[in-house]
Amino acid sequence: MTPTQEQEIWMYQHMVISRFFEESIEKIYMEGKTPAFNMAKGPIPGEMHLSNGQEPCAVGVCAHLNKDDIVVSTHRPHHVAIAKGVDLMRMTAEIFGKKTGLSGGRGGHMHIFDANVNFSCSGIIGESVGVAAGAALSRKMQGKPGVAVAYLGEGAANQGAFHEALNLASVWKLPVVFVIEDNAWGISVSKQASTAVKHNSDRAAAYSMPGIHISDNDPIQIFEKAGEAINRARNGEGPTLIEIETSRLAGHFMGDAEAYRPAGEKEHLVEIDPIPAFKRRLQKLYQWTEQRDESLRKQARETVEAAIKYARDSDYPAPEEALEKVFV
Amino acid sequence: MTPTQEQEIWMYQHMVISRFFEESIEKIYMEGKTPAFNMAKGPIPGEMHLSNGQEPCAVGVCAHLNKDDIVVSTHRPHHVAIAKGVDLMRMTAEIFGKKTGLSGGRGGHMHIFDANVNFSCSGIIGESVGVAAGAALSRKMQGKPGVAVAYLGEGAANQGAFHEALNLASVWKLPVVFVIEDNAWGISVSKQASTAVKHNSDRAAAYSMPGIHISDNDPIQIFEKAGEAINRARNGEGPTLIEIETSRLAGHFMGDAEAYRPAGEKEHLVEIDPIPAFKRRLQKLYQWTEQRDESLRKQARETVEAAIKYARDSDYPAPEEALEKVFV
Amino acid sequence: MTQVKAKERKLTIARAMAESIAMEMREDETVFLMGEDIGELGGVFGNTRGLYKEFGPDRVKDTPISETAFIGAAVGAASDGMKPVVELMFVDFFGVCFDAIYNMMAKNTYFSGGEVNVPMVLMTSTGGGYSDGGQHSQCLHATFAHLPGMKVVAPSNAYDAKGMMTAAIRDPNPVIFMFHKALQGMGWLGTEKEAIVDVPEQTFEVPLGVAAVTREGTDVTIVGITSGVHHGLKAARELEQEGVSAEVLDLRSLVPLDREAVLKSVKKTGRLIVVDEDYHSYGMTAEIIATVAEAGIPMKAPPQRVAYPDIPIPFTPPMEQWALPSVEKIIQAFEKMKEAEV
Amino acid sequence: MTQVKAKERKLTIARAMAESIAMEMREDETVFLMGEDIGELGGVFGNTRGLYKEFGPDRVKDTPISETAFIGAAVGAASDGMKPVVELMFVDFFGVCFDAIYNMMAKNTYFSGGEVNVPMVLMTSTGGGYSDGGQHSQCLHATFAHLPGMKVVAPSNAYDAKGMMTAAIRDPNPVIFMFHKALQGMGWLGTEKEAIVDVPEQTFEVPLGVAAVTREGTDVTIVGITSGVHHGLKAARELEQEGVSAEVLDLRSLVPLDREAVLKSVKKTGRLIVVDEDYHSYGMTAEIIATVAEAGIPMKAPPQRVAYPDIPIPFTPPMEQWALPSVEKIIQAFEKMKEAEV
Ligand SMILES: Cc1ncc(C[n+]2csc(CCOP(=O)(O)OP(=O)(O)O)c2C)c(N)n1
Ligand SMILES: Cc1ncc(C[n+]2csc(CCOP(=O)(O)OP(=O)(O)O)c2C)c(N)n1
Ligand SMILES: [Mg+2]
Ligand SMILES: [Mg+2]
Repeated sequence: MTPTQEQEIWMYQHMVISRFFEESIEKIYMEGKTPAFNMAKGPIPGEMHLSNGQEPCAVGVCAHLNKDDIVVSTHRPHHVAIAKGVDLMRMTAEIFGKKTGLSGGRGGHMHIFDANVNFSCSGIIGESVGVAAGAALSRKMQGKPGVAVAYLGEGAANQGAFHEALNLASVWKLPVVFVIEDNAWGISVSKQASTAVKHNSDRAAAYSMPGIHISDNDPIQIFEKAGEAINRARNGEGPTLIEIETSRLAGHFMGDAEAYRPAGEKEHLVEIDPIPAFKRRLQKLYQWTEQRDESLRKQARETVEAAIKYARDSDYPAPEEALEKVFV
Repeated sequence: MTPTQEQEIWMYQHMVISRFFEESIEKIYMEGKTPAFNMAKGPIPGEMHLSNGQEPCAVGVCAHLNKDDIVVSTHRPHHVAIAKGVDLMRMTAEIFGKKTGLSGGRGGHMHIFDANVNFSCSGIIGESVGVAAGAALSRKMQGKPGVAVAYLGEGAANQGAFHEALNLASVWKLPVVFVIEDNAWGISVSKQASTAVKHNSDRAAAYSMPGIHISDNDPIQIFEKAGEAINRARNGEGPTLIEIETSRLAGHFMGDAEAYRPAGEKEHLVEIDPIPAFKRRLQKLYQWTEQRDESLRKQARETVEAAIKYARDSDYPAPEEALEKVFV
Repeated sequence: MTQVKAKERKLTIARAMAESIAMEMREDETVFLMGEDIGELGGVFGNTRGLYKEFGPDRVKDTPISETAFIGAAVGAASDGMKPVVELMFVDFFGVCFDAIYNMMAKNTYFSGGEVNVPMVLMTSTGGGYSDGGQHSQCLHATFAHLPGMKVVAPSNAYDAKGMMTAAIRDPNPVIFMFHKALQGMGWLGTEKEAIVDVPEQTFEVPLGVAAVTREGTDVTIVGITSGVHHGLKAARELEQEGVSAEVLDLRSLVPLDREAVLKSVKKTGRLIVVDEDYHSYGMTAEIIATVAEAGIPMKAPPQRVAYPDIPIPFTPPMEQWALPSVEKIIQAFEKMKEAEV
Repeated sequence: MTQVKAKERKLTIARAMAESIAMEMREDETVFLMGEDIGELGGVFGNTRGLYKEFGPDRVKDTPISETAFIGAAVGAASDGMKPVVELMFVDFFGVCFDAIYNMMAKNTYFSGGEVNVPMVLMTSTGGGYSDGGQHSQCLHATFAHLPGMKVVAPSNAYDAKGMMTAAIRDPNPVIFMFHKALQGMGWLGTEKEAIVDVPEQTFEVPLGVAAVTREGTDVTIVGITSGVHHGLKAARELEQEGVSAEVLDLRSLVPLDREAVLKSVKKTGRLIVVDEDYHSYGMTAEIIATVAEAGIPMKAPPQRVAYPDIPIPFTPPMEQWALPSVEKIIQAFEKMKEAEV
């Protein structure tokens, strides 16, 4: 299963949008937080987990999904949300805590819900897997089309929820795909120091499901393997576990000094940044000119800037609205 | 690693004691509970999980352990407690809720603690594994001898705690052995209906530890495999997962109508009852005469009866003692 | 009332719950069940009996012993148009799966600004008194009621059980439905006979969040939930012998809490006893007493609580029975109030 | 006091905690640490900084993201002669591992009749105010304090933090040690300056279960814990401007709860405001008010609570700041009481 040129450009485009988005958020996040870094300050307060480097995991999988399919992501959700087609205006407004945000500012960056495209995420490690299994069960029971994809980090694969949900999904043969974004770190703790197995994909055998290991942070490989897994799910052949070795280019969250990184790691990751690499691929295969590239980037920048302008221009909700939407 | 004659007889003896014990408890449990079964009534109120049929799992493992080693068992703990050398008088008194019980009646049958022989158990599925890993860590840190053994049911192997503790034990290379008593049922739900893998021992690969499957409810095989695992732990070579296919001869708990069992299953299990089988082995190998057998059984019966008499004769604690021992 | 004798049909809470679930399942294809031993076995506490036979394994799903997974899955299914009714066999087991309950089930509606609803019911057994030990006998009312985003209800009789279960399934919000084992009508757990009452065959709802005046009175208000209501009613009858008129209020719901009903009764009686089988401190009894104190209602005597002491629940009957709320303790509490007035 | 100026050494709570742990680790080989990112990183909230360097990876153990496993392991190690100090990074994460905490850590002493002790400390961060959203900003005081078998303490300043941590590590019982992020002295979380106080270099204990009168007064008692104490102190200073003398009580410990200290103060003042950043209903504020109501202390006005509303914690600053307890809300509560007296 290889992507068409159109799909490749779609993937590139969404990686670029995502990267622009994160770079913009990164800058705006620091507004008001200098000289003394204080999380509570500025237009984007609170924790901020950027996804720079992990874009291939988002686009390679979501290229196969449509609006009806379900995606449940993590505390590091922006790239996946963008690839899944979440309303970028309302998502940005949510991150800014504005009234026009997806939840009117109640959720924030770790709680992005867009019911229109069946996207959600959550802040506690390992929460995605059970929810995705349940959504897959719902589709199976209702006989409605759609598969579910759960994203999780490699750190989350040591959380009990992972074990329980994968077993359940396999026993009930649910149309769900579990995608581990292995960025080698859970905050400051390395995968090696925390995980008894080299590849979490090997754990799939414990649930009698296929386990796919992707050692390259390469959208094409991800596209191929994820496509097969999603097809299996669509055909009623049950769940798959995929682990992708990806890169966390930023700190765990904004403000992370990253002293725990071995010397040279960061530089190496920048060298193998998947976005320039994918651009080179397009250039090689599809006469991807600098002009086309600039035009795609310009569009991407405009998309992001429009979303940020929307967020900035929107009003804050009234404080008392905090009391609404606890129950419906 | 094969058992000596002495060890074989020790195993047989403790299986017999355990079986007598359960049979006695079974009878006494029903006192006061007829004609209308009411759990609150009689000298032994509350839930009662008997271990008939699972004795080989207890003796085959515990034959390798001494007082210093740690065992953490489950809601179905009697056979293991007996094999580990728990004070039978005080354990029985505990089950009767007497002042002379191990905790003075506070714990009951699912909460047997005997600090003298490092035995404990608990009523929530999957609790044993973390505690055993921690005790193993303690020994490793203190440089004190002793390994830890966690028992759990095959149903518990689908609980998140299992996954987390096995990963932790492997990453930290702890001297601990995880023993799954696979009696094919979690209350009324079969292993097959609940477990994505045929043998839980295959899940050991997910933690890079050896996984041993024992398909016979045979003390000798268990002795051999457990001995190797315990030696590995004693030698600092890390944890092992063992799964034993055993038999639950009784209901899940007393009062279980067992309508969910397929026809003929119970009869088959009685046919392959490990205790008569082991007696035949002794007869074949060690001139085990009816006379020796009768004398061992008599002793066993006396041991159990003495414990029951002790429990019956003991006083109940004063109600207000309920307020003590919350803190020390 | 004097004409044809209305057909009486007494049900246990277990049967009333099962009946309500069955009726909703017949009407609404999106209603389904998950839990441990709820299939062929019909639930350890009988409240799913018959459902497997009628609806089959696709809609009545036995689960692995994986509470985090299947409650998490219920959240996912509920957010996708289904209405799961899930069972946590004993409330005491919440510790292995509370994240799925309190951080997702309860909060996703809010986090999504009301755009994603989580219409599910989590039913779970509570209570002790039959020597099941400290991990199988708790009530944990306040543990659930303290945390925002979930309704928390608990019936004291079969009529309410049916009507509240129906209301819970139809509610677009997540509902914790607690049933007390001793009221369940399962002989082997002992049976509070007064929980077995006449239940209409047709479907009906008892609104969630409305307390019931189970017995009217003027001298003292006894507030309780589940087992506490029955202790209260029995105490009220004893007090009547002594010429004391006790009003008994069945909260039925901890969230939403019907504070008005409490205040109204206490305004009338000027005396308050709160009964709860959950732990004493930081619990329901304190919430009720604080509600009355904040309202500044003039009291004839300081309010009293009869709750479970702050100890793990002991196994042995002498200790456990002594620690439980009881009619005697309620009478004593009343006497203490009278003394305080002297 | 006029002689040589005593050497002042102001510490943050983070540093005071780390110092206490280090001193205990030096004295007692059985003390060790487990948690996420407590090693080289020194803890997300700084309270383990320096320990990895001094004691190395064998005694300062970074764990996988497996709270059930490592807290369960702490129970096993504590029962076997060790004294684990473990960190649950945010108290909000308790839902994935509460069984190990409340059903084993807290109850094993009782279940064993006191023969197996579980001398461990579980330290965990609480509190919001910096827009970390509804799964990273809670206090959950009552969630822990409601359940028997564990001590629950929470300092409001660095002196108490050091002394209480030392007492907690030495305590033969399990202790939950809650530290509020905004008091931690980490600049990036904002910093309550008054939590940074002089702390002796030598080792000392602050006994667990004893409240502190942080400020004496005669007109109203303000009861709080952690952030609530600081709101109370600031409100007291404002009230002083208006000629009102407020007494501020720092509970410091929820279990054991120093009810006597509360009663003593309220007997004197006849007015009570309870401040808590934990949720309003079924919480600490109700427990304190009920304690006073039960005691029948004559009050000049109904007691008031200033607590977090019963809503998931919203992310956006306008909503979150509005929902938090504050000096203004305390002043308003006082004014409401004065009106009620008129
Ligand atoms: C149950 C739980 N434990 C701990 C945390 C704190 N935490 C947030 S992100 C994180 C690291 C997660 O690592 P991983 O799953 O690899 O995802 P990544 O951050 O690398 O994307 C941790 C420990 C949490 N949110 N939930
Ligand atoms: C977390 C949890 N969930 C459910 C239960 C109820 N329960 C008690 S025993 C049991 C079955 C356990 O099966 P298994 O682990 O195979 O042990 P067995 O009873 O067969 O010895 C269940 C579901 C429990 N005690 N704890
Ligand atoms: Mg990671
Ligand atoms: Mg079993």
